[in-house]
Amino acid sequence: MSAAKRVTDIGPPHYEKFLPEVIKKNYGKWAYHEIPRPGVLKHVAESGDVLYSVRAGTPRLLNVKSIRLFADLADKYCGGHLRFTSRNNVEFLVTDESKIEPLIAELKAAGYPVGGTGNAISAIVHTQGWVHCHSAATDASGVVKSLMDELFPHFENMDLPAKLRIAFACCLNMCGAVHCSDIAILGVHTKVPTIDHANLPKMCEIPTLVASCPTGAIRPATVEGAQSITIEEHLCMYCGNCFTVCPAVKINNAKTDGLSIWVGGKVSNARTEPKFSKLVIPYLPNNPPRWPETVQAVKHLVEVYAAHARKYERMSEWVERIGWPRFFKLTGLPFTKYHIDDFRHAGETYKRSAQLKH
Amino acid sequence: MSAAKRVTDIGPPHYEKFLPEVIKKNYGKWAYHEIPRPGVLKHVAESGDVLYSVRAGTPRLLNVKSIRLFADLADKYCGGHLRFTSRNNVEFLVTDESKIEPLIAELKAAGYPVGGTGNAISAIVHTQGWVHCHSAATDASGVVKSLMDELFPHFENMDLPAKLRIAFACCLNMCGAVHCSDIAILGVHTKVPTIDHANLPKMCEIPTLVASCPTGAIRPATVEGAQSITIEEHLCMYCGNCFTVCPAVKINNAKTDGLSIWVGGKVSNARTEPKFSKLVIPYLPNNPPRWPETVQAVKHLVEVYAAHARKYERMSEWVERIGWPRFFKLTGLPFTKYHIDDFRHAGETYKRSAQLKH
Amino acid sequence: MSDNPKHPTPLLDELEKGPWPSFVRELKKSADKPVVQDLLGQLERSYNEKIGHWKHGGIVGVMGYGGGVIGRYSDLPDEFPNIAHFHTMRVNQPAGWFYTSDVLRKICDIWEAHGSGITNMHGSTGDIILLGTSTPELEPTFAELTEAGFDLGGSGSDMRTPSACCGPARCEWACYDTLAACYDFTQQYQDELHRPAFPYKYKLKFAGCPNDCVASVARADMSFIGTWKDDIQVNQEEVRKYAASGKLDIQKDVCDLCPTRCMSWDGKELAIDNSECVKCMHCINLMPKALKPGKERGCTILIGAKAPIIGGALLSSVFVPFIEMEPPYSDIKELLEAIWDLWAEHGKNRERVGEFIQRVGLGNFLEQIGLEPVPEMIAHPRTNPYIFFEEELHEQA
Amino acid sequence: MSDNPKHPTPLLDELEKGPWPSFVRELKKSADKPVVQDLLGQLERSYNEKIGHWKHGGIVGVMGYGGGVIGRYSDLPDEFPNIAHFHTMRVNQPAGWFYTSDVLRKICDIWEAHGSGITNMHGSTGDIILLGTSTPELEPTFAELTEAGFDLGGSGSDMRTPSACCGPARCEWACYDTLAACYDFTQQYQDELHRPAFPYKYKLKFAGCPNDCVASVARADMSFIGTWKDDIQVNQEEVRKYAASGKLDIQKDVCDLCPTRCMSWDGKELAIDNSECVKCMHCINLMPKALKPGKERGCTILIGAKAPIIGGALLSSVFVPFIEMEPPYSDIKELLEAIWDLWAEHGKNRERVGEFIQRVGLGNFLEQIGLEPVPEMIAHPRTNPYIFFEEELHEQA
Ligand code: SRM
Ligand code: SRM
Ligand code: SRM
Ligand code: SRM
Ligand code: SF4
Ligand code: SF4
Ligand code: SF4
Ligand code: SF4
Ligand code: SF4
Ligand code: SF4
Ligand code: SF4
Ligand code: SF4
Repeated sequence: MSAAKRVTDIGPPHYEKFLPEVIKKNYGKWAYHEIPRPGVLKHVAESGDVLYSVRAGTPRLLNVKSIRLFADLADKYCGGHLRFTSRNNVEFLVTDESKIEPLIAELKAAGYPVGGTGNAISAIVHTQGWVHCHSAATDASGVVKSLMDELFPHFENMDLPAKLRIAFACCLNMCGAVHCSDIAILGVHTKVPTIDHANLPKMCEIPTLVASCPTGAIRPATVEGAQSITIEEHLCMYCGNCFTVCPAVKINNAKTDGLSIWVGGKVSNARTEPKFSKLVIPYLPNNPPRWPETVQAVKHLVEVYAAHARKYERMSEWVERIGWPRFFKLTGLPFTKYHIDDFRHAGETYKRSAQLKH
Repeated sequence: MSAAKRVTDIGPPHYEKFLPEVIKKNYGKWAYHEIPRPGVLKHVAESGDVLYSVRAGTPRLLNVKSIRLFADLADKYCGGHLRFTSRNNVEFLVTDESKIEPLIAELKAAGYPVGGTGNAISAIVHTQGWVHCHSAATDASGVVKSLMDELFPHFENMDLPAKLRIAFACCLNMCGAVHCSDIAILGVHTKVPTIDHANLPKMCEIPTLVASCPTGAIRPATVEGAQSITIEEHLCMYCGNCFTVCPAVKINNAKTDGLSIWVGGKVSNARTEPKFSKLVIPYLPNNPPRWPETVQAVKHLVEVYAAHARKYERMSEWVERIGWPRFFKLTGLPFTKYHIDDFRHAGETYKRSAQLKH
Repeated sequence: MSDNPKHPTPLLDELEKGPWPSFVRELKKSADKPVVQDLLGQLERSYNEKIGHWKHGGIVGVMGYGGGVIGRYSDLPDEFPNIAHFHTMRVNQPAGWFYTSDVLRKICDIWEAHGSGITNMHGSTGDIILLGTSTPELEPTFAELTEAGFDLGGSGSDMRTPSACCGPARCEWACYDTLAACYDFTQQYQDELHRPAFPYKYKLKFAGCPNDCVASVARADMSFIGTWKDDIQVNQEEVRKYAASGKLDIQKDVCDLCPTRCMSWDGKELAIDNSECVKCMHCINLMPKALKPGKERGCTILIGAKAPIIGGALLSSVFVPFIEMEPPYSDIKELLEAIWDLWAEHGKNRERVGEFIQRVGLGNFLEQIGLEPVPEMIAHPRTNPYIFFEEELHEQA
Repeated sequence: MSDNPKHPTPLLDELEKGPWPSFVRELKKSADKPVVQDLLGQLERSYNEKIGHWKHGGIVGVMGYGGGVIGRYSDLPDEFPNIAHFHTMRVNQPAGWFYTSDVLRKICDIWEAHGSGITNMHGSTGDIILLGTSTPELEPTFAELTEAGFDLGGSGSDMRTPSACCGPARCEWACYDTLAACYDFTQQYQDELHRPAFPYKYKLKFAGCPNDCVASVARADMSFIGTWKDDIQVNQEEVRKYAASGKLDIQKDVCDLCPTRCMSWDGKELAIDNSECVKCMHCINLMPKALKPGKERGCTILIGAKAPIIGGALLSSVFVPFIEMEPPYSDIKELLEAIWDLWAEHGKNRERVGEFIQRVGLGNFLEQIGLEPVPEMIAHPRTNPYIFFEEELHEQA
């Protein structure tokens, strides 16, 4: 077909097409909500109308066959109306209360559990991993599946002091809110990249490559007569940004790639301001298919938090109340030089007062 | 005399020589203190012994004749025992309560008022200014004298919500705790320094000079054949550090040197952690002998603080409670781009949340 | 293993066990498809070797678009020929991720016909992710998608697919219409979305209130966070009911956790000093039946969030403290375009707007786009004395 | 003006008025002295012209010392010959600034004979400042000072004159003997004090408790701040008296202002959860008769405070969370010397230790001087993922 006839730039369909009657009617006129049971939100409109949202967990990676299954369930129980959430759960928009039970039953039977509402652990926001990305230090879907299997009771029950948001990213690009999560799992490269000098000049722009390094570790150099680069090993902290801009620099390493754990990030403005996650475990081995070290570490963090935090206290709020020294004591995690910031604003993270608990 | 016979490295005399009996006896065994009246501290020992410290203000710049006067008063009223404070007040160490009244009377008569204790304004920590330093953007003693004349009631009466610490420095070297004071007055240069190319090579080390610039504004250059430097005007923020290391670079400027006002610094760990002072007035003219603009600005800040702060709230604690937007509203001070940090860690000072008062 | 004759997957099979839905099971639902068989095979290989097997993505896409497709190639094309190409198509989701069964089936049919039949619902930015197809299939897929009323999302140095929380459609706290705004900005800037012309990516996210359910403050170059100006609406009767219910200790759970402690509770009445309220939502979150945001609603616009590469992660910072969100959002679009112009001209390659602002200085940035500095934009004024004074200062004084 | 025949001082005369003691009057007390007449004259000139008239100080000093004297020269030596030289001598004060009348008179006599008779009591670092003499007078003045038992303080790139709060001599809250420590360190490091051999200045300040009455956290490369480990000593009877006195609202003024809110007051007993107490002193400050620091006392050592030049001002940061302060302070001196060695070897010219630590990284710094990192040293762990992993990490895991 000729470019002229091609339809382009139409943008997404208008959302209104997909809204159920009850929403169109009560749009912007919702009065309040309740959570009658885990995974079910009850929104009541000023008009008195009621909307039940039944939230089910998914692996995010979905086969079209499963999406068709969701479509069929939506037809059967809620006039074909459903949505997905910002954390990749699916929500069925039900008006007839009596349909909730059977819907939940069918979802469970099909392997899609209902939950994730209120003070629970919802789905883990994650990324591509070995399923689709070239930068991945580890797999995403596999780590997330292993974690959620272990944390599952907290998805089905609202038994935590507050929401506990967990996120995963497979490399420092951090596709997702890893840098601001209650608990974050981050894939890390831990070795200086290798350079394919033969192909580098063909494949990459050397100035861009040099500029890509946060620590200025990359220097232009002539290697065996050809234009290429060298990496000052002592300046490299393995961020992989050079690899992102130049395929001839290889960052992936089967032996030394691994995972790190971060806690105390937050996005909402509720009570306390949004915050970044902080490093608590610098390195855990990359151990498929179930990553037991990572799963146990995260589970332990959730348990210590659940046992000590006050009601309504997010992970970050709990840690700030008790202080980092006590956090490391309670969790039994070793504190090392890796935990001490040494990047651009490092000095801002030093403790600059005598206010200490002894 | 020959170097051999010279006495050196004896260090300061041992403090014990100068302690009154009551202190030697109760050293480390003080039970509590009271402030019976402004300028008088009453320390009671576990033994029941009592020590009264009568605190008088001084200009810090003292003629030996005045020091002799203090010595005579000490002999007359407290066995010759006196000390100076970390804010340059003089304290007479009295054991006989009946001596307090007459001592205070004689001090006042001699022009040395008693006060500065408790929730008051004590002496202004300050620096050399035109009396002795080469870097001074303004005079120190004159500004301080003008300020204290105006703030005087707050020295003699403990009528403020908390201690109010004021400091002055005559240039960005900040000799004193200007960077951590409730209110700080800082002399500022505001024009790019001029260069004496003729003498520069003789007088200064060019590498040291280049390295001295925080913003890298200084470049080595050959001027009229001779080795010298140039200053990238747009990179210069007039800190004067180049002048400190090289006399051939002139920073003082009669027309454009001036004063800036800072608030919300703090040193103690009481309640809140120590903090830096923040810029509130970027520039006021250098107006001897009484600097009326500066005096009025500081007086206004003290009054707004005194009127709005809660009991025991230091300036910084008050501002943090109400927030900077309201501070600028209440004081009526204009907020400009000069107030927004643009140095190394500027981004850390941006407001990174939606928690706002509207 | 029998269910994937071509490549045994003993390690992946482990991940079919356990209560959480299994992505392996999702893949195996198409174990009959050669492309999925090879995907499973290569993935098992990665699990064995602890390393990925994807090559750097080349530039592929649909005619006239610079974004929307992520090129991906296997580095083991001989062993896994069916995923030699395995490109992702990013399809712009409907605002708020609302669907009907019919429209979902349409997308499924298209993707089963032209691609792997594997998706992500959704990608972190918000798109529908169609995972894995070959270069020749891109155009036909695109044609059928547009016919079905869908279009591609962003990738590369363009405006990325905006996203929004469900907002007024399904939430009582929405302070503006997040869906309307998200749709309007997406439509208005189709060219910026499809044809990368910026120094780097630019993301917009719309959250209806300070709970920020789309994590906009962490992930958007421009975050639109709903808020209000006037007093929180209080239904004292309902407050008393919460107190009576015993589920809530109004003093401890509500008042004492208020960041500004601007509430007091005498057992009968909840008093709020709204002048001190920072609109954090906590009290409202705890008592949805009793409290509501005020009536003068709008949003706070924040700017510059991003992930760590390269200067370290940033949260968005306040740009416009309060503005009403009324279509056609002309003032906001003017600002947005002023920012894009300035950034496009002076931004470095791969420099996000948040990094750009820090490099040139927020004060200069505001001056350039013609916005007055206000103290709401900062946590506190500068503490260092390194001030770039300008001439006019001496005149003023 | 008649009182200063040589140079009329109409502007300075203005500063003789007003209730606060006048430095001009101090100067005029020696209006008969030519040196002071010229000082007044040049100062009046500065007030007129709004600019200083001192030249850059050259290197002057006493034999064998590299510090203690600040050379100063007038740039108008012809008009003001008596201040052509106008050097400052920094004389090391007795710890805590305690004096007797006799010793003060001795200093006055020496300075009247050999210098301007003008002083600062004291300089910001703590020294007795003898303001203004000529090069030939330096040695004789020094000889008489040492005979009187005094010595010079620091200047230049040396250990600067340490200072201390009055501590146990006159304060019930001193958690260690600030005067003893200040004296001991000063004596031990006379060579470092008098012979500059560091990259830049190094300051020590001793404060007996977290009130930090010598502003050590803001102004000392090494701050010794007294603190305690065990429980605050409470006299409940006295607490009740404070409550009864009506001067204090225990709940509002004391409990509610505690940073960790670890106190509760039921009208009879003040309960403190000491495990949460951060030793801020607030409650003790408000009720000196009722509360006292605990009995297990020592200090927190912080490191690296400085003024802005050149990387921006720094507050000290925690270096040793808690240590007992017992003579001869061997552990601390070992640490101090390890720091000096490392900094002397690797520090850049004019790089304060606080800047040095930030440049090399606190973690590496600790490793070099052989101190274990502990979480008390930081406000929070790193938020950026730019970690320099070392080999041993992979083995451990
Ligand atoms: C459906 C969803 C928005 C959407 O358009 O998709 C949503 C919906 C609601 N959020 Fe949210 N939030 C959603 C993602 C978020 C996020 C973003 C994220 O997790 O990445 C946040 C920020 C999290 C953070 O701070 O790290 C978020 C922070 C909140 C908060 C603040 C919680 C806190 O105390 O910090 C509330 C208030 C509350 O729950 O009391 C809230 C409250 C709500 C309410 C109760 C709003 C309402 O009245 O309807 C909704 C049900 C919450 C629940 O699940 O219990 N929502 N909410 C998202 C569901 C994600 C999921 O599937 O689990
Ligand atoms: C004499 C002196 C120490 C010395 O060895 O010279 C001293 C002595 C006392 N200080 Fe101090 N402080 C002295 C400088 C300081 C400084 C340093 C400074 O100002 O540069 C500070 C830190 C100020 C800051 O944070 O910016 C300081 C912060 C305090 C505090 C904490 C106040 C607060 O709430 O932040 C207290 C507690 C109080 O006053 O309740 C305190 C309390 C005291 C007590 C009550 C201690 C005691 O029990 O004896 C003494 C009388 C205070 C008074 O004047 O009311 N002292 N005090 C200093 C007198 C300076 C002067 O002449 O005014
Ligand atoms: C698909 C997705 C992850 C996912 O599984 O959901 C993704 C995948 C990639 N991201 Fe991302 N990013 C995705 C959301 C994000 C987010 C989250 C968001 O948008 O809310 C972030 C953090 C927020 C931000 O923008 O800073 C994010 C920060 C990055 C970065 C770092 C950007 C930075 O300024 O720090 C890169 C590196 C780059 O751009 O070269 C990156 C680059 C990439 C690339 C293109 C890899 C590369 O080196 O070029 C990945 C392609 C993977 C693949 O083969 O499909 N991705 N990326 C998300 C997009 C799906 C969608 O359109 O809905
Ligand atoms: C005399 C005194 C001010 C006063 O009037 O009290 C003083 C005077 C000078 N200081 Fe200072 N500083 C004095 C205490 C301080 C303090 C406060 C303190 O020590 O507690 C500071 C801030 C704390 C700190 O050390 O950072 C201070 C920070 C500086 C700096 C900036 C150092 C930095 O790292 O940022 C300089 C610049 C330099 O060293 O070249 C400096 C340089 C100077 C010079 C030597 C000027 C110069 O460029 O070389 C001044 C000589 C003036 C003169 O002609 O007498 N002075 N200087 C103080 C010393 C008296 C004493 O020994 O007791
Ligand atoms: S986080 Fe890294 S590896 Fe994972 S999808 Fe994003 S860019 Fe790829
Ligand atoms: S991995 Fe990162 S730090 Fe290392 S060379 Fe590449 S860009 Fe630089
Ligand atoms: S602040 Fe500056 S001008 Fe004042 S004494 Fe110190 S160095 Fe000299
Ligand atoms: S004044 Fe400061 S900023 Fe300007 S050139 Fe000199 S050192 Fe650099
Ligand atoms: S951000 Fe606010 S308005 Fe939007 S869904 Fe969350 S709570 Fe509701
Ligand atoms: S919204 Fe937040 S700040 Fe405002 S009253 Fe409620 S809890 Fe307090
Ligand atoms: S610092 Fe503490 S011990 Fe020293 S004088 Fe001040 S209050 Fe007393
Ligand atoms: S010292 Fe400070 S932290 Fe400790 S109990 Fe008293 S007020 Fe609270």
